[in-house]
Amino acid sequence: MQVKEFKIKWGMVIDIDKCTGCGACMIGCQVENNIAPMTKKDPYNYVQALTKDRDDPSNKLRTLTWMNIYELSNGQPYPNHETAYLPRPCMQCGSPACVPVCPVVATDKNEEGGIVSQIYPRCIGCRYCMAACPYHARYFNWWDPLWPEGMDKGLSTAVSPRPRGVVEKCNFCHSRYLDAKDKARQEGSDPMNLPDGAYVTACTDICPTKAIHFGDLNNPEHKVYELSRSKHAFRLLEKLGLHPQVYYMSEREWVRKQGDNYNAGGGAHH
Amino acid sequence: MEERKASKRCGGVFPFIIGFLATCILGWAVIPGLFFEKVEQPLRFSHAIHVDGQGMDCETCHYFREDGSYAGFPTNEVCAECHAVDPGEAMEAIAEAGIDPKDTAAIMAANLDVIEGALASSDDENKKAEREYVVKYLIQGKEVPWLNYQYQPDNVYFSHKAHEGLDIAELAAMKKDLSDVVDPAVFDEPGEHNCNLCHLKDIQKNDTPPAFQRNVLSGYSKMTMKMWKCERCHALKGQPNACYTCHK
Amino acid sequence: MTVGATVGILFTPTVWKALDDVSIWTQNWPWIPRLKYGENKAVATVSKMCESGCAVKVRTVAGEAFGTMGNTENPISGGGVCPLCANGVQVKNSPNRIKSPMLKGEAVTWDKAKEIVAEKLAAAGSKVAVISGDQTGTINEVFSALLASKGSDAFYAMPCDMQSACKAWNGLMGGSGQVGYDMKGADVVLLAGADALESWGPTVANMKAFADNEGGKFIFAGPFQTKTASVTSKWVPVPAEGMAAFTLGICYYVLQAGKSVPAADFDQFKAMVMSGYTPAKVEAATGVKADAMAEVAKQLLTAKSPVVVPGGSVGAHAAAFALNLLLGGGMKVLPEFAKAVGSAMSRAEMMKNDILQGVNADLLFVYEANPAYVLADQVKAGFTVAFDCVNTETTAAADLVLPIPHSYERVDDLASPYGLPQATYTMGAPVCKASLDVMNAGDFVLGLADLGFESFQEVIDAKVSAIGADADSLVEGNAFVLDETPDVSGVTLAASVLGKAASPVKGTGAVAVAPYTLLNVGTANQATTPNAPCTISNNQLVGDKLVVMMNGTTAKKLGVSVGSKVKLSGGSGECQALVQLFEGVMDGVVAAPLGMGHTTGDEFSKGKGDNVYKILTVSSEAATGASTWAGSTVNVAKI
Amino acid sequence: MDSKLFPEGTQRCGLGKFLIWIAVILGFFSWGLYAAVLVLYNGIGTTGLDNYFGFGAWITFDLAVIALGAGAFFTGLLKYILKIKQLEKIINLTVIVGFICYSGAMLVLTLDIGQPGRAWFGYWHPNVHSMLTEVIFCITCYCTVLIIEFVPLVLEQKQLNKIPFIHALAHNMHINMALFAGLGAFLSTFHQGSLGGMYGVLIGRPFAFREGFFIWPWTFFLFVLSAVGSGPVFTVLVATFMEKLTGKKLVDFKTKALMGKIAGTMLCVYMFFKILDTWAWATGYLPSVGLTFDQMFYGVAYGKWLLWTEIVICGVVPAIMLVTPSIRNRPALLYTAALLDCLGVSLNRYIFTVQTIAFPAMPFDKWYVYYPNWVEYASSIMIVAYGFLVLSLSYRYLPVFPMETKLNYQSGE
Repeated sequence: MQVKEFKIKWGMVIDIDKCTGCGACMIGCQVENNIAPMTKKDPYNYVQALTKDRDDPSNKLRTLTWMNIYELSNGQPYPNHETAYLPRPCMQCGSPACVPVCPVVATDKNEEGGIVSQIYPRCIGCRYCMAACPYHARYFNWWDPLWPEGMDKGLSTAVSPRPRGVVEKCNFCHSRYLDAKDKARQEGSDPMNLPDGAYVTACTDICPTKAIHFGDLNNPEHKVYELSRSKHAFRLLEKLGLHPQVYYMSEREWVRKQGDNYNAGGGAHH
Repeated sequence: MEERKASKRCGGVFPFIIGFLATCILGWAVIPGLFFEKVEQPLRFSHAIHVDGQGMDCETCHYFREDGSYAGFPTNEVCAECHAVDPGEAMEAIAEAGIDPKDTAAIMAANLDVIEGALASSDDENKKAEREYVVKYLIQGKEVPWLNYQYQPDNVYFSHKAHEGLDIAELAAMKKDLSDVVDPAVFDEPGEHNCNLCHLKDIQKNDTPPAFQRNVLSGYSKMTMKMWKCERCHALKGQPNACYTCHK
Repeated sequence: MTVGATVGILFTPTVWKALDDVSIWTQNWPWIPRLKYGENKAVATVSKMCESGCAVKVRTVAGEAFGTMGNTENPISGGGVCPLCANGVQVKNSPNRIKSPMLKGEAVTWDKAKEIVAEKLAAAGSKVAVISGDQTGTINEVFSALLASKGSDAFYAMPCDMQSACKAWNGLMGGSGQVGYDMKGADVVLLAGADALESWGPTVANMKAFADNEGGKFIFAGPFQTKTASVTSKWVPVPAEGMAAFTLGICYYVLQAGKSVPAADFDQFKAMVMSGYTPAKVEAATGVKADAMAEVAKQLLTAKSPVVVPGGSVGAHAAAFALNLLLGGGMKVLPEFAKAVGSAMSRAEMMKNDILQGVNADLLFVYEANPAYVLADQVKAGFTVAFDCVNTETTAAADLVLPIPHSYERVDDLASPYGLPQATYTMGAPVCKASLDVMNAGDFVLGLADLGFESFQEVIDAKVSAIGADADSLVEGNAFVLDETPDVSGVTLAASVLGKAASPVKGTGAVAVAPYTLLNVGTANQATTPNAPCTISNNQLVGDKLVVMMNGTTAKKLGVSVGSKVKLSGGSGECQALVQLFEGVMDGVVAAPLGMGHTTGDEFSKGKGDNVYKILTVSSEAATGASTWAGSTVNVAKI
Repeated sequence: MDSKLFPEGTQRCGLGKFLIWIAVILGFFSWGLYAAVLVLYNGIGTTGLDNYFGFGAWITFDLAVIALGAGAFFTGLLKYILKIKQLEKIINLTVIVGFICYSGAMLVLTLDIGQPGRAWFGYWHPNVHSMLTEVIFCITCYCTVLIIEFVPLVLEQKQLNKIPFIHALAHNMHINMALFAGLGAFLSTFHQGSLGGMYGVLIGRPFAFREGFFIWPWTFFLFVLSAVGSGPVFTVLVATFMEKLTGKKLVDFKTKALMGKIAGTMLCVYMFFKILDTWAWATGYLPSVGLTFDQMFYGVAYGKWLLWTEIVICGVVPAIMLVTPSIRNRPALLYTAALLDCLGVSLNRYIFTVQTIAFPAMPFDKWYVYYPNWVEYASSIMIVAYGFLVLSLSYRYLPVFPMETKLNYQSGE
């Protein structure tokens, strides 16, 4: 599979040694992207009332968590145990597994910046992309979104609300990119050469420990350029050859080891 | 069997043509109109009075904000710069007159000084529209629910800023290719602004806004630009047609 | 003809247009909400949903609030927001808001409410009390001034580390001002029981300090590998009740290295530590290896600017303060801001009363606190008036419920959240108009008694001018920072008290319980927010069942395994839970999350898990007399 | 009462009995319909699927019935293109079974996709790189072909066929059937293959990913082979089941054995490549991405026993049984082999659908086990009931089995 390269490559570098797994990024993400709270009853749907409740948020396989936090363990018994938290947005792979499988071009990687797009009105909800993504970054709207009474008045304009039956995923708060470009145009600067920090995602913004860094991986003036090239940086499942645009870093070797499979000691697959 | 077929054909041609023509006429001339219902704007807003009469610039109301976003319809805050009725004072006067503040018809009929004194229009017709705005929206603190002829759904991100520099004269060279997208008349007499490319032609001279034509099925405006139109122009201009160029 | 008609219609746009429009209709189902567009703004204010409060910017579109972001200019935020406040707008718009004043379940007018309270106030005499869930607001001045005008001093804070710190510093050790910790500047930070990166103190500021502290080493000591411990360089397992002894054990090495302080009782302190808290004795009492203490002490001693941040009992705080004084590092003492209301209490005075020892009054005001959830047994009152913006166990049990505006709808402030290294004042103006029939608690109280102000806004104005800050700058979201240090010369090391208080006392149950707080789950006063449930891990909640964690050895000893249903009994109650194995818990300890098991509220918190406060044991610490939950134990039975 | 409608020279049970039978079928059907309404009205949340198992029982069911329905195209191919005369005794049944399987699969697919109203986007906005697009194209086209193949059979219904026009139409269609058989074979090959290709291209799913030839991963070819290796004997099983149900002989055993031989041969070829493929995957590909064969399996739900059952008990064993004449020619053993064969291919589809996505690619993630819930079962049963319904009606009123009169009535006389 060809790796899609762009002049600008928006990417993330997440410092696992800084992440406490507090969940602020997940909440910030839901608010930014109009993800409705998980409610059990749908008062507008009488058929719903006849059957089982909608999902419980503790069923982690039915949530809409574009940004999700995984807990890592070094597997050692007390007292040598260590934990780490790994926030998992969409990897915006250079060679995405999800894009070529979509039968209706609802997802694509064709825009400058390399963000993998997901177009909700196009998606037919076949979930093939979800089966394709090894990072579980894609989520399905199992139910219609439902905001408890009064809560739908405070919605973000960044993303259109999705109906049930379509797939969605993290898009690096993509409309913030469009906003940043507009701002650059207004200020008379080059929208295709945004300074570091002009465009960042909601999770980057809100993270209290600033564990999430965001910027153009190809631009030496952006901090992520340096960070992604640090010796502690790694990407998830590099051997599969998906070329994610999300990097992680940790000084702990056991954490880095969990980023990929090493059991057979094999090399990269190409 | 051959015979049967032949006889069937002979007997069938005429009604076939009749049916064909009937539905063709129906389908071209009548039915398309049924897809749309006409909805009037909530107020009779006259661009002509504001632009010609008061000498206002387009940018007074339709301007770019500091963040590069576009203030499409003006808010009460902008309107109130000229239509200077203090909502607090007005409400007090309404209370004094013993009128229910929600009963806009009664307020308009009451000819309250605090409102009448602030009306800028001279003739009755315009005064009526202005009064309606003040009473129904301004003093109630409610924004006017203008209908957008160029309505786009939530999944579309349109940047006025990115299209700000479009030059009608330059685009005139692509007039032919764009004939399905832009009314060719726009190129004949290029105005000062490029708004005519997508918006109602010469809206600044309009006195009574035309009705909004709402599609009864989709709810979109008749003038809602289809995706292929956007794509056509982007392709001609060498602009990206990536999904995320316009969708959110 | 039909055939012709069919073919004919296909030659017109009718069918195709209809098809297209129908597909567009499926893309815009009428029951999916539409967005409202307009100018995007970010308005600075404060959010008081977490205990210390966050400095935030509320994002609005066309004037309607929709999201919360950090405030880069304000040192309390540094750009970050805690998971609770991040969901602030959603709580503001929640159907769980209280919509109008309620008298025993019936809606009443504000006038009627005021009449009733005035009557009760007159009848109660000095038997009036206040419980405030607000640790930082000037609203406390208004409430305490009301108490003062009635001749009462019954002001209670909800149990918190700030209270322990106040009792240790201002009480036992005779200090003035407020203790703070420079975690950003320190090169070694020992978090002795303070889970500073997840719930303790000004969490977001701590996290920012942690992020900015390049090369600094953080060490966490506690019974359980908290989220804080997942990023610190080291976790030293120390039981909660042994924290003071552990700290004195480190003092031993520090004293041995020749450190001293010019405190009046230094010699007594030294003698007490050198004899009573030798590493061997501490190891015997707490189970913490002497080597581990020596290692921590070594790092503190070699550091240029070390700081010890305590959490837990008053004794643990006093021990940490003594250690900090010996080390002379990043512990700061902050001056208290000038009062706006003359007759109000000082912060130390407000922290004096111990709510765990019980409250009994004829008339009780509860402000944004949830004592009915945390301290069901301790609080009694003839007539309870609860101020809150959402329904809680406390509002459900109160006689009169008075809805107040949400943080984003009112004027409020944050005066020096406990733990910050500098005295910091932040003010918040309303971002949006209140949509419900609410009234600021300050305005209501000021209407009850003549405290010299007409409205709470005036109080805030007076506060701003009293502390000498610039109101305009505050409105923009900037903090006012006072860089002074009060005189600490008279401070003692509380040697006589500490010697007794630090000796660990544990309950008699089978295992110790390590309660912990996660901000996405909620706090004592703030229940889980609408978007938070999907962020809560299965290590805290599975379905509606609380999850408690223990290590494999403990599980084996108790005869339980992953997924076992157990009953934990301790204190005056019991909890049901599922067992999860987690090797980051000390032997003989079970870690249980606080903040669940609500019986009132919305579906995001009500009936989720169980209330761990029920199984905590309140004990009175030797010598200091302060109440503590440390040393709580439970019996575990498989069900 | 309806005896005038029966095929020429046959006897059928009384209408009352038949109606009771139909009512039972409709009972099951209605239960499934209720489930389907829940899915369409409330959303797919009513099923046991989740974000880890976006594919589950439905897709497995689809893939299995499509593989088993492969009897239609392959038998058609052999009969019309390769002119194996004997097969005309069972060709009608293969067409009906194929039609049921494909139309049923399409019904399930409309439930399975979240936005059934947009199903046609596959044509309007196709992504030519997607195996699923190929599936959508081929499955709809082939379903149309099957309808065209089914129509003459309907037209041959005794009463309908009396109308001269219909008679002629049926005749003409029959003449051109070779064309449709060819088209069907082409479409169906690609579509069986692209179903396999769907999994083989999953670069992020080491359990399924395969190298391949040109744009087609090896699974493409394996799926085609396994389908033709099992489809024919599924038809045999259906015929035998109908015989047991009706108490009549419908297809002579010789034809059945021939079908068994055909399937057996294909199955042998399939098993050869399947074992080769599994070997290469386990020793070549997996180590290259840092994985081991053992890691691909988990507990009982996704244990190695599944693979061994598929390859040995339901693969090699029936293959040997079917190609060995002495075994194949004994009815009980033929049916046993056919059953194992069909189970094997269904198991293969299940493993490729579910275990592929159950394997946690991220090392820190864990295995989850997927259980379909009643909604998925009920809607699948609805399709089975639909199949029973179509078969029952066809058997009662259409001349499905050309040998029926000869086998049951004439020989007895």
